[in-house]
Amino acid sequence: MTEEQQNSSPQQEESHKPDSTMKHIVSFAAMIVLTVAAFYIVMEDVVEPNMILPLLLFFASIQVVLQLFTFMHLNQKGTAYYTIFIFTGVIIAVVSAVGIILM
Amino acid sequence: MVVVALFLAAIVLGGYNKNFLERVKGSTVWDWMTTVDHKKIGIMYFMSGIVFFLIGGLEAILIRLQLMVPANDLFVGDIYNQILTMHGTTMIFLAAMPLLFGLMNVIVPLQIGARDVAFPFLNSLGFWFFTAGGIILNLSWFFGGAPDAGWTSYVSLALNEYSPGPGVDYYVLGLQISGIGSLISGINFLATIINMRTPGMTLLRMPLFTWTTFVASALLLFAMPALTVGLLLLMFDRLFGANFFDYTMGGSSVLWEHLFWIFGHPEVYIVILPAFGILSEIISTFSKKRLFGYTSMVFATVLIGFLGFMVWVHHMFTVGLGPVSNSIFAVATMAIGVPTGIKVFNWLFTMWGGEIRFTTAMLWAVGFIPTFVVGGMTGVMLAVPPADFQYHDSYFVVAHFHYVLVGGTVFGIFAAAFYWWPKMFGKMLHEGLGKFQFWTFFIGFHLTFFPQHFLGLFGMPRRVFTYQANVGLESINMLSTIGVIGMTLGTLAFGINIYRSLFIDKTKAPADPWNGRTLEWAISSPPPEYNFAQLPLVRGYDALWVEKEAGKKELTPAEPLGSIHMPSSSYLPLVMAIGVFISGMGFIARGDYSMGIFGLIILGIAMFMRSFEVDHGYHIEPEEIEKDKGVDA
Amino acid sequence: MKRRNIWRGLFVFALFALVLTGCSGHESLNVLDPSGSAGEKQLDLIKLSFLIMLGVFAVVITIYIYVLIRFRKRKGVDVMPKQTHGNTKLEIIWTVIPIILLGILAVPTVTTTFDLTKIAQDEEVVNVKVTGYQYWWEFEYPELGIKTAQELHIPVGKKINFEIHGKDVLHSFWIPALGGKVDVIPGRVTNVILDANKPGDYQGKCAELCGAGHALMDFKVKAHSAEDFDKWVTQMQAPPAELTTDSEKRGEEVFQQNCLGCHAGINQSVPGPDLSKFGTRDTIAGMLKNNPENLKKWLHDPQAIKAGANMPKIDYLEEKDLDALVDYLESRK
Amino acid sequence: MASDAHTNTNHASNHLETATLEGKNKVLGFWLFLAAEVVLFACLFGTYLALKSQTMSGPTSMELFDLNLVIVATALLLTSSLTSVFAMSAMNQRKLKLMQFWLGVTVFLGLAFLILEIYEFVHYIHLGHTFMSSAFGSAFYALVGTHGAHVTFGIIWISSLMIQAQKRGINTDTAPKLFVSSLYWHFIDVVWVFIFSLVYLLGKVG
Ligand code: HEA
Ligand code: HEA
Ligand SMILES: [Cu+2]
Repeated sequence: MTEEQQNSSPQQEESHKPDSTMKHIVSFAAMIVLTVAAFYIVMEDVVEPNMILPLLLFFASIQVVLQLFTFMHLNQKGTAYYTIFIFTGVIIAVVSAVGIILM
Repeated sequence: MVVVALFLAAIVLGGYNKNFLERVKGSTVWDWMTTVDHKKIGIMYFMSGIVFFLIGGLEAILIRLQLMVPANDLFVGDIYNQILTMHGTTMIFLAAMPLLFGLMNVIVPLQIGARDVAFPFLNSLGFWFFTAGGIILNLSWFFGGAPDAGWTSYVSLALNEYSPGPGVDYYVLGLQISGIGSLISGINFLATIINMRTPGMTLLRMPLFTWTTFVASALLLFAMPALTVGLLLLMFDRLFGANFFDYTMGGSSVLWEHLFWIFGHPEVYIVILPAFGILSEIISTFSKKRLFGYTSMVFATVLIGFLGFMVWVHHMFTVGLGPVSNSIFAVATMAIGVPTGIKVFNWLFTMWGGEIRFTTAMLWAVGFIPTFVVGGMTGVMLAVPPADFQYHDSYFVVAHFHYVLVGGTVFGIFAAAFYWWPKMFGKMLHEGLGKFQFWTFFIGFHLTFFPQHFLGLFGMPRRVFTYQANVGLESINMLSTIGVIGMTLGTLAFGINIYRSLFIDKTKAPADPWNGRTLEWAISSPPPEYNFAQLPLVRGYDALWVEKEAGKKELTPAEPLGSIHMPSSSYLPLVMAIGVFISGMGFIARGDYSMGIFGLIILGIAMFMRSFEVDHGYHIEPEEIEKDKGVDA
Repeated sequence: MKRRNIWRGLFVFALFALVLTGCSGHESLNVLDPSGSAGEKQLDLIKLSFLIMLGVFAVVITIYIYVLIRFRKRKGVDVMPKQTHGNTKLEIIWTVIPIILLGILAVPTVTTTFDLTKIAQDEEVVNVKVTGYQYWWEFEYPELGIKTAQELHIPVGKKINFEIHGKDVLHSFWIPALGGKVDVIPGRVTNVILDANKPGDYQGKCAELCGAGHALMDFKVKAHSAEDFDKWVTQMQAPPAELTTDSEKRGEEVFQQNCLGCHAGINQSVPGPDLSKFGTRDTIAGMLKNNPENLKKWLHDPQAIKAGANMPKIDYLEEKDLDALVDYLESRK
Repeated sequence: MASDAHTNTNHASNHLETATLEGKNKVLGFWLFLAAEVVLFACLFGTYLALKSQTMSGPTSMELFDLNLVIVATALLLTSSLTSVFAMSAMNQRKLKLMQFWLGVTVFLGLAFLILEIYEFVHYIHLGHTFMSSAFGSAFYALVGTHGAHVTFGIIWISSLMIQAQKRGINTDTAPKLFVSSLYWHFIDVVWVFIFSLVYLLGKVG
């Protein structure tokens, strides 16, 4: 096919070498930490109430990025289209959801 | 449906045997119903679109008849509301969209030099889902009454309490099912355009129709889910006692408006963008000139698509969301005028310095430009919130959207029909009849809808079945109804034209009747099932024109002649569609929903069968291809 | 080609010009001939946006006509046009000019959008609570203790602050001659500020599809001079007129037996309009001229007059009782 | 694109799922589908957040939600996301048994999550928080229930793919299916992250 990105050359397998397993575990650990942090700020009442929502959204967003780029392999070559479409979707989703909630 | 009926009939008559099965499998009907060939699916989309256009048009005629004179009592109250709801719903979802999908299906793979679409099976599934949904919607006339809450189906009017009949259930389930079909088609087009282009067909060499299909499909992808959610919630409210929209239980009717318009506004661009693409192709071809400002056209298309998601609140200016929201969305809406303007001027300057041939296709394109511009202008006027407080839900809006929907989308579709008919059917449409159709429809159109601007400004709300005498509305309404005669004549001429071309005219269309510029004109009309014997190598924008300028007769192949892999046809999409059809009707019938669940089980089984099926398709060998070529030459 | 397009251009222009000067359309519901300040502001924007659009359209149509005439294929001549790619300068021009034009439109748009929601501090306002029902309107003047239906009375020159409530489905409150509309949304309160600058009768409409009777959900707006308005207020505030004839007395009984369930007028939750001053109204159900004959017709079969109306048919009364009921209602002043 | 497209088992490539054009199409198509799902869930989230205070006379989110339960559910689903990645690694190393093992663990964790969710729903219904009790109830079950339906579908899907893989092995036909099912599973996890953040945690702070 014509598109450069689609021709993922056979030799970029970082994600499946043993050290990529390591990477997965590290990012998993990060997700656990973020999750725990989210629960912590809510259950333990350590931050100002109006900071909770922004923080929750922040933690969740990092988790999403981790999932997308490590577990779902968007960090690899040949995924430009996936990334473009997912993030366009995210922008539209955010605009729509915020619209619905605020109005 | 026909096949199922045939089966049943055969069983009843005791004639069910192997022989019969063989005969059915060999029949043309079976061939079409199980086909995964994008060209055949395209033709089926197009033809069902025409049928639904006639039904929607008939409903329009009834609307205009009722409104011809004040205090008319032809269709009063609920009946009128049913007609108007079905008119809008049918025209948008069952006429405009499938007509465009049909064209996209046939043409886009050819334009990008592909043998097939990315998901032939899903393509067929999308078509049959759409058909199932369309049939469900129209069955409402015969079983319990059509939906009557407008094509926007605003709650709480659409809730059980105020629409107790099954009408709105038909709307909810019919649209849900055909909507899933559209979403599937959208994904198919996107994947096809991304993955299936022939060597050399880079993104910035794609014809504009392909580009607009791409962007429109992306809009489908992101807009359809909002409708899906809206319809799901409405179904929960109506069938399962949920309270999303019932304010006495904390629900909100504004929520429905948001969900509907988050879908609804992109939807109008879904139906206009492909028309823009069609226009770009036709104007360029019949001006014998390269499209002016190709890159900015592409850019404008993408921008319109993106902005399309940021403006939905302009349908809700009168909801009282406050001046801040209204202002933001007003400015965003106006902004869309800029990329659209870029398109209009690029068309004009494509013709500038060209050699314009007024074929029927070109006439439609030429008629499109001023008509659509008027519609766009009234659009910008509507985008001014204080002024919209006056226009909203008046006939001014009706005039606006018919100028863009009929003057834009429908004119574009007619243009495309004349332009691509030879490629789709291997026959030509009659130019004289076509010109007759153009002039009657064009004049009738303006006569009908231009005066409606004034109806609105003189205080006539839309969706009313009657109006008062002596307040200055009679003569305008009469004029508006008279115009429909023109459109009816034109449509009838089109019907005759189709009949003539398919059943009477025996001459075959040449491969390239219009001195075309893009790849679809490089192969025979209609194309063989594998499209291209050898995938072409594309060496520039207007791929065929580039070769013509280089003095070549044929495209440069990008691969040696070899055996071609084809997907095998499948009856499963049809079975799945029958499953959802039964399910939809079951839920509409309410009761214990056993039929609804039964339908879903059919769907589930078919999905399993598909998942476990090992389908390697089949191959067409070079010898056969050579033979085809021989016949054609 | 040529002739038609020129003619169409002219036609468009002539018609719009005609209309903008307010030559046609009925004054009681003409958006182009407003009788209130909100409507005037809105008309200004309509005119401004229309003029800008007309300018753009003129440019487009000029190029269009020129191109179609100048570059059409001539018989026997076969030229190969130059395959131009584009022209950056031109493309910038037709990107920038529309942006500027839209800017010119956007500024007054935004200011007016905010203006329309404002009332000056020292301005005297009349508050009216509007409630939309399938398919009729209720108007309540909380400060004046008046409640009426189908007919809205307002004083000329004062801002009227409408507070709009809904009980069943969406409606939209629209008085074309006074200004733009606002939706009636059950569960939310919406607002619109209008005024009339000259006395007269205007038409009100429901502008949001609300069911079978939507087309007939009209109401009347009567703008009075200050004195006339005060007169009307006094009349409305006065206790109902005495019953004078026997027939009226009998009518009251009939009313109490048959109609009170819905038309109690006091109880909020009942679905019918308040009829305690029915005799003062110009219209029945907002659409029929108010006279005994029409009233009988209405009572006999409301749905024949207003499709989908929720009032039951009062066709079971004896002729005498019906007449009495009509007498009673018409005497409610 | 010619005949070799679907039979080509390019052993040099470890990316079995995109080794053929069909595979590439499938993965691309599935990403597109996920992009649509993003908007779908956004609308459900919007609906929920717009209606969450409309509890009528029923219990509020503050009174209802039990965070300990949510912690367990979250742990289950997050872990299953990891095991699903392991399964894909195994697949790309052509280790059928290992892959089946990890897929099995994934399905098992998914099932456990589902059971927990059903338990939670039953509990709420006893407290008077039902689909029909208020707009809040409707919106809550619509959002969390749609997620639950996705989990259910994922479990069925992955299980049936395990059967296929057992029968036919790992090849260019089964690999793309397995791969997209794992994408789906990760997506479900992503949605859950927002559910526990915006529904449960936010529901606790009011
Ligand atoms: C094909 C369908 C289609 C298209 C393309 C459009 C295009 C536009 N529409 Fe329209 N619209 C509808 C279909 C469509 N609409 C429908 C169906 C409804 C009613 C739904 C219902 O309620 O039932 C509706 C309703 C509608 C409303 C709500 C009215 C109301 O209910 O109160 C508004 C308000 O802003 C609006 C605005 C616009 C604008 C600004 C554009 C713009 O995209 C137009 C852009 C085009 C131009 C501006 C012309 C060309 C440009 C130039 C020549 C350059 C120079 C221009 C400038 C300087 C401005 N539309
Ligand atoms: C693509 C979309 C589309 C198209 C093409 C049309 C086409 C037409 N529409 Fe449409 N219309 C809508 C979309 C469309 N409309 C929508 C969305 C609404 C809003 C609905 C709502 O408010 O909810 C609407 C509403 C609407 C109204 C307002 C109703 C109201 O508010 O009360 C009117 C009134 O004049 C009208 C008229 C027409 C006419 C005369 C045509 C003509 O152009 C039609 C021309 C076609 C024909 C004349 C067909 C000819 C038929 C035959 C030749 C024979 C048929 C025979 C058989 C079936 C066997 N339409
Ligand atoms: Cu819009």
